[in-house]
Amino acid sequence: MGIPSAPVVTKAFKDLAVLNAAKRGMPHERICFTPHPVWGKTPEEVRAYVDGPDPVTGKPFMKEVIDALTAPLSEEDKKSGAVTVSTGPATFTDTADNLQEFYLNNGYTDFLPIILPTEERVDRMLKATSHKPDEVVGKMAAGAYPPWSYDVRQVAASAVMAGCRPEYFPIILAVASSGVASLFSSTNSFAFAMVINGPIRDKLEFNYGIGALGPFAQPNATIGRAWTLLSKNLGNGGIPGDTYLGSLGNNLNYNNVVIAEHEDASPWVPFHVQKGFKKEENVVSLFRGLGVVPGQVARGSSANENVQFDHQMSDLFSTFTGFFGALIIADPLVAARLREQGYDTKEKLIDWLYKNTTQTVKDYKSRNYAYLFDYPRALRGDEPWATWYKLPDDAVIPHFPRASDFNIVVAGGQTNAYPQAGNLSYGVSVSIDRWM
Amino acid sequence: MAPRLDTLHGKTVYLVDTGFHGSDVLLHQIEAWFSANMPDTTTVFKRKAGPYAEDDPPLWKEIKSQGNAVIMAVGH
Amino acid sequence: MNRRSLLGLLGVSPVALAGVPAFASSDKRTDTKKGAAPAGPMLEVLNPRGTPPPITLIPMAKRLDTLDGKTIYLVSDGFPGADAFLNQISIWFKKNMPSVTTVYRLKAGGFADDDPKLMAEIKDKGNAVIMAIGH
Amino acid sequence: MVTIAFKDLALTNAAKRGMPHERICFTPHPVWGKTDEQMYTYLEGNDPVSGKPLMKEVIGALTNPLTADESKSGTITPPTGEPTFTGTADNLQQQFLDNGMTDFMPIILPTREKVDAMLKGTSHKPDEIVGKMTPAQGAFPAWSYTVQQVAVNAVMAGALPEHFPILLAIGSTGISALFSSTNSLVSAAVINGPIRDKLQMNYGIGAMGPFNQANAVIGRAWTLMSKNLDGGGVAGETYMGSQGNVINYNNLIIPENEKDSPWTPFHVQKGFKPEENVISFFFGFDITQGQGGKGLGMKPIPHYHEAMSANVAPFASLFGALFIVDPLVAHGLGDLGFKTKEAIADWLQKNTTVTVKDVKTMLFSGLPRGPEAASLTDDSVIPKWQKADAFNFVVCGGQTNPYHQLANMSYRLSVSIAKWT
Repeated sequence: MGIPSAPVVTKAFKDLAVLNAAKRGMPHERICFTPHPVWGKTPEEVRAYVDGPDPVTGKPFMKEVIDALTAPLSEEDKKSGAVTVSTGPATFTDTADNLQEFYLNNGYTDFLPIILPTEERVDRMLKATSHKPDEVVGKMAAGAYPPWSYDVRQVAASAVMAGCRPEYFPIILAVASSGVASLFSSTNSFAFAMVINGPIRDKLEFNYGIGALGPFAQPNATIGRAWTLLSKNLGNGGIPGDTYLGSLGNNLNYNNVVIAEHEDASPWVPFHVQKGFKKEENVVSLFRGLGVVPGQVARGSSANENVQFDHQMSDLFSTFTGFFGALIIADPLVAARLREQGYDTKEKLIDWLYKNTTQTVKDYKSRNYAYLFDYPRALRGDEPWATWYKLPDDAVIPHFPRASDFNIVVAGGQTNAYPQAGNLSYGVSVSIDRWM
Repeated sequence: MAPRLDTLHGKTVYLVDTGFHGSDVLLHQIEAWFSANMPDTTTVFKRKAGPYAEDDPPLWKEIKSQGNAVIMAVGH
Repeated sequence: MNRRSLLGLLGVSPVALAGVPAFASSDKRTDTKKGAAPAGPMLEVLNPRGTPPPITLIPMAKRLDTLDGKTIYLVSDGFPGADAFLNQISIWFKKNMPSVTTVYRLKAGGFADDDPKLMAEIKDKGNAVIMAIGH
Repeated sequence: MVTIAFKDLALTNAAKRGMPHERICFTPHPVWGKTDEQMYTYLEGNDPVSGKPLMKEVIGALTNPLTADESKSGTITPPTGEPTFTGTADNLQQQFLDNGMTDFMPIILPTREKVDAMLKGTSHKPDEIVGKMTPAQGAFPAWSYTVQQVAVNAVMAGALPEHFPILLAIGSTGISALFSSTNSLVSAAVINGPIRDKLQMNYGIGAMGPFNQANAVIGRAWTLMSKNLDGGGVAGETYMGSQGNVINYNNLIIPENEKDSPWTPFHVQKGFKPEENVISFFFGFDITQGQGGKGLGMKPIPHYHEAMSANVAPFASLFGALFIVDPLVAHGLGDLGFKTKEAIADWLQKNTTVTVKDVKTMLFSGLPRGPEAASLTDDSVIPKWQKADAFNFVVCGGQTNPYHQLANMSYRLSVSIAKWT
């Protein structure tokens, strides 16, 4: 900006702030720290932070702030130019047991056993794509950090480590090409999902039947896991306190939510076709949000012939944040029942859900994410938030800002008419065929 | 890094809230500290518009033309 | 244990269990040796399976000569839909075999628990049972 | 009579229970949600397995004379396969995967040497029986297993010998992490005591994610044990969850952040001493994050208690509510006057209410029994859970944000880990 600036950061983010300033080219940025947290503290408590010491330097906080803005710059502070970041040697040599331990201790894994990425195994993976080993696949960033780039061979190493068979490799490349990391640096513990469509589901023997989301099939398990490994190794994500800050963490980050759509048993258009692809194309679609919950618990699920899955879902969404969307994962039995009720397209159901899932402005404003994410957009004049923030407390508004926040996929083994739903937003769909 | 000021006396310091919970409370207390301890420093509190990781060009322009320094509060 | 080997042992043809196509069963994989694994030192590793209890064969109860004039208990295990379904069966009997008496009962206890009182009643008053499972 | 969706289950289960020739008649699936007319059409149609008229099959099942096979009695010992397997590392990885002995991810191959090293993690003899497990109580016969059989699974999951006593403690309870139901249920284990630090477990930033070896391998070993030690986790046979659950890969492993908690540790609430090492088990529907719900955006102090109460609205009262709260939330609740876990549990029990009418549309929620039930009308407002002990609290997290997560799960039991060292 050209104007002296003093970032004030709470102590919990010390490592992040210092490392991030360095990675962004200001290794000597003058950051002032207060105790953590300031959220939930009274003005008096916060005043004591201001009058007290900086918990990092131990010096008076306000003296640090004034020095940051007025103390003269050193030669180091004025430096410009490029610095190369090293990621270590190209290969490691040791016994299998020692290498397992080495990879784990260096943070290359999810702390579970891997297949060691020997040259031979990586080469076999590389044979499953027509793309050259040194072709750049994409760029990935761990949250606010500058992104790292990676080539086909580097993606192959993570795919081997996750336990993928070579024929899965085009899917991993497609995911990597999106640049979406499955480990996002936020104090929220975000979850990620991928939906797989097209004939590749059967060719690779994905499980979209009984236990579709669970540990019951190799492609579902290892492709989901590979996403997390490449987010760690290629995007430099997943380092707690540095590139990962989720306070509580999320179990879904191990294998991610991998959903192969049960296209044959669905009464509706497959997800990728909704997004403009042809039915015979192979596509992976990525989602991000808070997590996945079961739908059979909510209101509308009574044990009679009048099961109202539309009402049940709407009720389930009452605890969702409208900042992320709603991804409905319907068992084919649920989809068939909804079809019988008259929802002959996904769009019809989405339209009903959008119109009938509502909240009062008062409830809306009491939500954490409304203040955090929506209010700044309202300030900028973005709709519908600008209008919502002008309405009286008792006005009734949609729970989700747009009908496009709803998405529906069909998966499950038809042992029971249960849906699940993710508080997850659609991000992007990527062609898998392009990476064959 | 941008050149530093010799002093904050008589200067205008913008206090920029990035929108995380509690940032506003903290910055208002810093304002209170200035009025108690350095009353000749002018403070201007601003809530940055747009999502936290995005720039707010109108605000940056205003600060550049009317301010001398910035204290930005992130974290919660 | 592989269910095919168990059933083979018990004299049930695995063909009877040919899976619904949607089930991704590991039994399906036929290309295990594809991309032949590289030669390497041979390892001996241990079987991780626990110890299943022995199976005692239960001879099935003697069948009836006919259902005419008999009392059939229709037993629901409590899953949603079972009661309505059994009601349709009693209607079927009334229409098609009116000499059959049907008695509807909901089994007490969890779905996997026995209901000794009901079993005693059936033994005493009934001739056959139709039990509905699933939903 | 069984709906077609349960065909594999019904046939294999009848065989395992000693009636390999049981005469099972099948209807189309499902019957739930179908009208009377639709169901009658099932009866007039064919059995979808045999292709013959369904009611003819039913009558035949009850009246056709028994064959010699059907009248057989005696005992059969089911085979468990070879005690060891030999091959190259890559072939063995594939063989274990193909035989359904893994979670479809790479394992550490359980060589004699590695299993022996694991066995050094306990004073118990390799052939000592640890417990019995079944994929669903009553539905499947329980299998038993020895210390050594648990050790093989521990090696496969990537566990170290120092993790082994916790895995034996899990094994001793007989609790499967892959409970068979058409619901896709999940399991959690809360770990308390000094062992958390001794094993360098993560109860800070990212505690429930893939950031720590002990957290990861203990959770994963539980799932491998649940597949191998009781024949569980075979989709369509011993696992019937229609949609499955990602959490079943590694389960929820929650070491309590005792040092940053203002409250009594969970195991002490259950009668153990602070210095004892204890693992406590939970079971239920799922876990979700609390920051989307109402109340947290209130200023200046977030209304944590109101958010928690609002967030459990879609929960089933069949299971309880397990709150995993960041230490910042525990302190924040303290500032709001909730000085103990019991105090917040009590408030939540009284203030989390639901109408009778709503309960009647919730498949997994129930109305209170007893004399007061008679006076209830559809408009009556009742507590969602009748007892405060439906609410459980564990403090965990890295204090980067005052967030809580919440699980529709019930407490089952706590066991000492020390017994298995």
